[in-house]
Amino acid sequence: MQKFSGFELFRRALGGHHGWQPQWRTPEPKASYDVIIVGAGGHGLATAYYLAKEHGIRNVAVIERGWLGGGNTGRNTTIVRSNYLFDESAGLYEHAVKLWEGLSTDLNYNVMYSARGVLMLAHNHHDEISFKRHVHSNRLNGVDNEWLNAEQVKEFCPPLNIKSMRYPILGGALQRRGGTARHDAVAWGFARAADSRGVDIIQNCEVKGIRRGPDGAVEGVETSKGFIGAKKVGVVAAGHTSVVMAMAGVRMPLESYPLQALVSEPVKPAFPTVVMSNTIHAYISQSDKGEMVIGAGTDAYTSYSQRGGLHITTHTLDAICELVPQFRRLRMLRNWGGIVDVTPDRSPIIARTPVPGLYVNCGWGTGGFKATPGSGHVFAHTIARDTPHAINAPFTLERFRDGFLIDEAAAAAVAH
Amino acid sequence: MLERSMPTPVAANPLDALAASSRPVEAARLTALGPAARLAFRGREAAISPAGDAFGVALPREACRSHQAEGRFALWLGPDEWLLIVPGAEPAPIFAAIEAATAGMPRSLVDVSARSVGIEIAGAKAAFVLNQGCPLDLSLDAFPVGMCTRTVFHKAEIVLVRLAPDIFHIDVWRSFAPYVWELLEEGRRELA
Amino acid sequence: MTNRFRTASGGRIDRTAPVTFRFDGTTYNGFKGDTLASALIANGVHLVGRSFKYHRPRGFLSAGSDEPNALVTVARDAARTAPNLRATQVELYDGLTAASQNRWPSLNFDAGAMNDLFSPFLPSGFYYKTFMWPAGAWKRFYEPKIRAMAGLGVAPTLPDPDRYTQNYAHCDVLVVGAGPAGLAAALAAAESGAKVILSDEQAEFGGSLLSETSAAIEGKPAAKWLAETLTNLEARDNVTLLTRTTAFGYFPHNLIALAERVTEHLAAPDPDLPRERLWQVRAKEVVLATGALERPLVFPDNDRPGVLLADSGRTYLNRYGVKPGERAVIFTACDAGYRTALDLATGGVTISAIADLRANLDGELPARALKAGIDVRPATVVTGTSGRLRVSSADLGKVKGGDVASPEKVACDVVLMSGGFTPSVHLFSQSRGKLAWDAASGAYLPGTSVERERSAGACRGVYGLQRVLEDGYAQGEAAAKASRDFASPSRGATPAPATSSRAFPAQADDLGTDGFIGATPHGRNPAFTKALVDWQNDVTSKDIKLATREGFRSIEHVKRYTTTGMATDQGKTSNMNALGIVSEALKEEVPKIGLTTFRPPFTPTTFGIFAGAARGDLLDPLRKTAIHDWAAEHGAAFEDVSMWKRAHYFPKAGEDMHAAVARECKAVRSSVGMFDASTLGKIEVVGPDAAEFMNRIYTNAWAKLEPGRLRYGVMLREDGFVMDDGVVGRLAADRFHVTTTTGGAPRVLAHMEDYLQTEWPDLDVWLTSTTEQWAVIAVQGQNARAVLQPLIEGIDLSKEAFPHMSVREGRICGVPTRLFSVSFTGELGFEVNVPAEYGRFVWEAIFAAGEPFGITPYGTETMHVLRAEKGYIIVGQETDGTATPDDVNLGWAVGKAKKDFVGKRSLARDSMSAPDRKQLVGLLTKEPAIVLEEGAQIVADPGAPVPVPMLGFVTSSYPSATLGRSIALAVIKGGRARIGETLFVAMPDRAIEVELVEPAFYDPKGERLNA
Amino acid sequence: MLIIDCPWCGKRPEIEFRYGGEAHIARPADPSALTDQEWADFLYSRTNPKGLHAERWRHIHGCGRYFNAVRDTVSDFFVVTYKAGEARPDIGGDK
Repeated sequence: MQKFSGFELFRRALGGHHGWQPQWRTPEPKASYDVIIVGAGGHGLATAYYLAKEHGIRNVAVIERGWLGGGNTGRNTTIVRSNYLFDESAGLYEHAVKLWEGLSTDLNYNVMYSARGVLMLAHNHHDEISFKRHVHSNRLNGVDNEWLNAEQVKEFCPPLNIKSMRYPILGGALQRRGGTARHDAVAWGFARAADSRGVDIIQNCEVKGIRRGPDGAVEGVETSKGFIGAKKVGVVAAGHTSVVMAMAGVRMPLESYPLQALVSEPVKPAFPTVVMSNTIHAYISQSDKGEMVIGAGTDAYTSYSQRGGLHITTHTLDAICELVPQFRRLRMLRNWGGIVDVTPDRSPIIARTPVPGLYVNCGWGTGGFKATPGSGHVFAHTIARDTPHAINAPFTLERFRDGFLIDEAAAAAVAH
Repeated sequence: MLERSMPTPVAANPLDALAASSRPVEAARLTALGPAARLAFRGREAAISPAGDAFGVALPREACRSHQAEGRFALWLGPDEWLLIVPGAEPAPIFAAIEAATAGMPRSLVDVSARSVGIEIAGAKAAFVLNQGCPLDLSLDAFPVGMCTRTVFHKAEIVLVRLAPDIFHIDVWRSFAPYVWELLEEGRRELA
Repeated sequence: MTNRFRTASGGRIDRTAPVTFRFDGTTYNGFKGDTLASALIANGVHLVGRSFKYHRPRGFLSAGSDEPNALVTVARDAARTAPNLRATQVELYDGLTAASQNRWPSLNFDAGAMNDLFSPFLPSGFYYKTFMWPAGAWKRFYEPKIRAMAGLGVAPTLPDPDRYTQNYAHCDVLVVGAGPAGLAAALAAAESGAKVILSDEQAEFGGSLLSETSAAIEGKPAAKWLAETLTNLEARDNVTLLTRTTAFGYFPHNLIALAERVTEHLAAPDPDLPRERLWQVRAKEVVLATGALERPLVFPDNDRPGVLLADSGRTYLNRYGVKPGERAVIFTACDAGYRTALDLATGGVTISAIADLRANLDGELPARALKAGIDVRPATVVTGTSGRLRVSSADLGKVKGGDVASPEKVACDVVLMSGGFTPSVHLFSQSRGKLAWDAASGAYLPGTSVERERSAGACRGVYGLQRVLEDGYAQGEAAAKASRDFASPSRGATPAPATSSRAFPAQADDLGTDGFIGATPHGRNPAFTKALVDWQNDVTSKDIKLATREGFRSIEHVKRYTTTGMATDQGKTSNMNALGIVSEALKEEVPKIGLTTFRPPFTPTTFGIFAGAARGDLLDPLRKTAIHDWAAEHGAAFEDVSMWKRAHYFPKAGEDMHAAVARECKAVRSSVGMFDASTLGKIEVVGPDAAEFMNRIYTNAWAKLEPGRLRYGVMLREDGFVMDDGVVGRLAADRFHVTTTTGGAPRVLAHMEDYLQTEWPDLDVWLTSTTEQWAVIAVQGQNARAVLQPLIEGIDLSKEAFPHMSVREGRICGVPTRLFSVSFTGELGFEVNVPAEYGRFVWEAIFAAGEPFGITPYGTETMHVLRAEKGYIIVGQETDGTATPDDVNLGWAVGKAKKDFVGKRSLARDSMSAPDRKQLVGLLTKEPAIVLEEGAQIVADPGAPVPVPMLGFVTSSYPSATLGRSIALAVIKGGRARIGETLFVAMPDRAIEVELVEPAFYDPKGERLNA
Repeated sequence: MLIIDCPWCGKRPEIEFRYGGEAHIARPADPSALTDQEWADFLYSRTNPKGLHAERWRHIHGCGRYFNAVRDTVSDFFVVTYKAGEARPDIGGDK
């Protein structure tokens, strides 16, 4: 792999930058692979990378219907945090944050992980109890998260309007190690690193079917480029997981919803951190380029259309303008939608399936980006060893049958 | 004895203060309406016409239409749901009459007189102002006189009735009324 | 300063209305009708900005919404400041104050221009390749630097005082764009009686006609035809005309979003007017008449101030009466360049030369140029330009085969370029219509439709004034007809070819469809040239070629890697050229490269119009009870509970919450207090099958509950977890008065309706929300009966006649009431339900009647403390959506004998009765003064290494004035079996010793209830 | 904002409605007779098709009725809406 560094950049500049090689190949599929990953998003590419890097499995193909990183990886608001309530979730997301912290160096690709802090706002007594419960539980789990009172919130994020609003801010939970990363760089960095370890990334190749042998085990996948054999298949298709899994006859506890996001025109630095308010549905941070990156809630209905309703955007922006009234004169530059796959407990599934040789990594809902390296890391382990890593062991399909849900949202449920 | 020692009950309207300080806008006149008897009637087929007879106004069977007679209004809100409104009346006797007339029949009658308050918006620009928060097509062909329906105004649910080409009646739950009123004021500000 | 470049006459500006304005501190003059851009050019100002990355000096590229360079900040005052506005769209008004952006210390001398020298080291994507060492330096050093360099204008720092509004509108035919095609379409639809809305982003209707001086329509000069057509449309009441209104988004089912700028062009706006308005138009049919955008040519130094689009130069001259310069070089790949040259020559501008990329010039316009004696050079390119802050010369070189002969320097102060026109298909693409590549005109055109729309004129590749007018009229007629057959917003069919029933004889220059995409040849060493593709983002042809070398083959990848097309103009001027360069680099046909998706908004759109009136207290409905104002008048502090404001506590002078709550609690325990419980949800369940329905929805059994009695009910979700609870009264065999939690009310009603309508439609029972019908006044304490007795008519309050957990109907203070004998405090208590309109009246009467007993109003905090002393749970505080009834000691409320109820099956799963489930217990701190923190975690061994095993957490915790110590409730793994044990609450600084006890701290036998 | 054709009130904007998830998943008559897996399938398994989807909507800010609809989840256009209790029209797509 051609090294990336300031020195190399300087050296190649003298050659008019003609010396740069492709960051990944454009191979034709082989007849068969040890492992096929369906879906070249961040999670899928990370899975392939760790299969090659940590499990010595290099005869791997990542198959992508469109272009790599073109799904939710390239459409999300890039928030990274790990201050989850339950031990299971905290373990999973903290595992990811630890990988984020060294990822640029590990991949030799600047993914611009920026630990600018993630601040979750409390607007009522219920939020306050819920966040304090998170803070205490996170501390005991070794996850950084601290409670700020209203004044400290204002001090940490001066642009916020904490008092003269409909739902005054009582305080907030701050994870200083949380932040953002450059979404495209994550996909490209994993792709480049996986490719350099022999992984074939096959773009513009749609999976049409999953072939199973007489014993029911996976034999490979039918694609728009023909049949490709594989001993093991890992499905990492986000919003399309139900569709792909149906090809193997597996019915999933998933629903796919449109999720919209938008950015403002770029402005000079005006917002220092990541702010989330679940109570009024507002998520905002400022990108390195200067755009305000804003996330909305999902639309109400399942859809694969990758677009949603204007009323969702208006609701998001009335909340943003209430939190930061001086941004009312900023202008929306781009508004787009993705497809998020949601499980009944809003926690992911990273597991084996009833079909031998078939594995699935899905159900990340609106929060998958933050887990990208951790998700790929434990999913690679699950595929390589045919048994889950301790970290993803609780995130099975069976938990829904047995009632061992990991329901962060319900735990934060607003009531009374 | 008890009556003498007791002040007479005073009914309050959540819009009293707002209406008092409202500025006149001819193109969209706002009025906070007084108390009314309101009954929610639900029931199966058998109970529908007896209920109408007892109320004195046949319950409309056509979707989203209202009937009125001698100041009594029957609003179709759903296939088995009507809102009966009699401005300025006491609910008890009306309730008793309908209950008696439909005794033993599969139906539900509930007094909701105090649940909501009425607002009238009238004038050439009434529909324009309503359309700042109501997503329905309020042109006369799409929303004719006599049409009624539950719908939304900004983030509040309302019952909207067109009494005349430029007169609308809004029935809105009590605690939402100030919100609706203030947004109507906001909406007609540019017409002042 | 004088308007040196203003023509003596002509243009659509109002020369009788001079206007003064300021730009970067200098005062200039212009006229009403000018844009900031035209007025600056009139004053000879071309340098208006610095580029994003290299801070290269920049002038105007265009005259419209496609402008990538001329971004300015316009400030009416400190709060009314808007960055990144296009000078080409900013209408001039007297006193307008604008400033350039992204430069320091000044526009003429910008330190950031250093970047230009280092540009060889800053190719596209350079930041992905470096700044990785040393670890941590990215966040601490590199990123802050990059952020400071990035960004365009400065965000406002004060809340925007202006108002924004929104309108829903419906029409038969929405016509987007009021150029010739749009005007003709609107005319056709209007004449056929359709309800029409016509919108255009500009201050004036007319589009390209506004720049016409020689064209004629139906025998009249274009301007006259335009004026007459507008008068005609204005006279019709089935037509709504919206100028300054940008159709920025095409949403599902023909919902088109328009942004109208209402006051932005006014010197002193009326405060009653909104600054901008969002129109949400639901159209049966849409006609897109959005025209075409002129394409720049990609040649070295094509970004020097003074280099602009040919047709824009013509617009400045013909529409604004401004000469873009005095000596012009034209670089063109189509006849548009000639049309501009001829008009400029007429306007007194010297045309030094026309360089035409094309070898053979057989068109009529080139012929006229030659006839006019203009130096026309076929097969010639511009290979570079000179001049520091303004172009001073252009190098013209002949193209021979593949390479370019050594160029000749031609002096000029303006270079006008034209690469042809790109149909503006943004909205069509937003509607999810499929674009089709048209090799003949080298453009993407509307192909298969999805929504009910059709395109007209240049935006679908139809050129030539007469053809455009007739196409517009035809599409307008077809749209009107289709709107008459409108059934539903179903998927639209791709419109069949339509022919106009009316002819529009017109005379105008015909430009044909020649053009060029990609980078023009220049024969120079690429290392030392910059040929801009995306002006604003500083993306050059080199950058795009580098991306393809690095394996970025999909256009989406190229776009994201180089950022071409991602600036605030969203690639209006750059996308096609980028495609051309990629296709050449990869030796692939353009259609094979793909096309990036067009996303809303069409042009940047103010956040404020999305929020509209939803600000401050109008963000969400702010719900107040009938008693709210009384509480406010008596000094209550309030808390937000869902949309309600609830009285939290009633501090007296000098009291903090702690003191107030202690006093309120004492009053209830020792005498009597009153509490506003009006926000509790209420549902009336009525009908012959009411009891059966209650049986299926609640865990409890209801059949045996007698009329006149109350019962505490628990409701589960189908997954077996506690959803809500509340007291239910049976008023008659077929009538239940159900109460729910405050926040749960809408959820519970929807949950009940769902089962009733879709699972059990056979049940004769109906649900009516009565939350707002009743004001609820809780009167609690040993003197409650004494306080109420004198006010009540028709109800015997004696405990024999009216035992605990009963309901009676009667009157209080002459008002009908449903009186509950119920307690959430553990004291003798009543809840007085009265029609909400009498809520305050009755409250005040009870308050007066209670005075002899020192009756004390209390708020939600005291209510919480009192119920906690009794161990009563609050759903949402002791439960969190993962609790079963048994977890919170409500097993007794589950009707074991019942065959089924919602949630029963889920409770049967092993996991729901696992011994280590978290169970409700009481906690007493060893140190009575310590009040635990709600949410704090409970552990067995605080010394254990991280991750420390957690057993549960504190759900409620208060100082109890009654007990003279702190109390707490908690849920703890296997808690019930651990009662009597000592555990620890782990705090950051210490571990607090706690004893697990039964969750009932006060009057555990409940004797006080029946006092 | 979609336009939804309420079988009772006609075409109305989406914000008057509440989405109700996949349609025709009837609550078992005797839940106690089901295995845990069967019960979990009822509670959680969804078709989630890319294409025609039979789903429930409630005109909550209108007539209040639940009804069913078949919608193409790729284009978000409705094929048909029908009253609760009526069988799903046979127009292909996932069942």
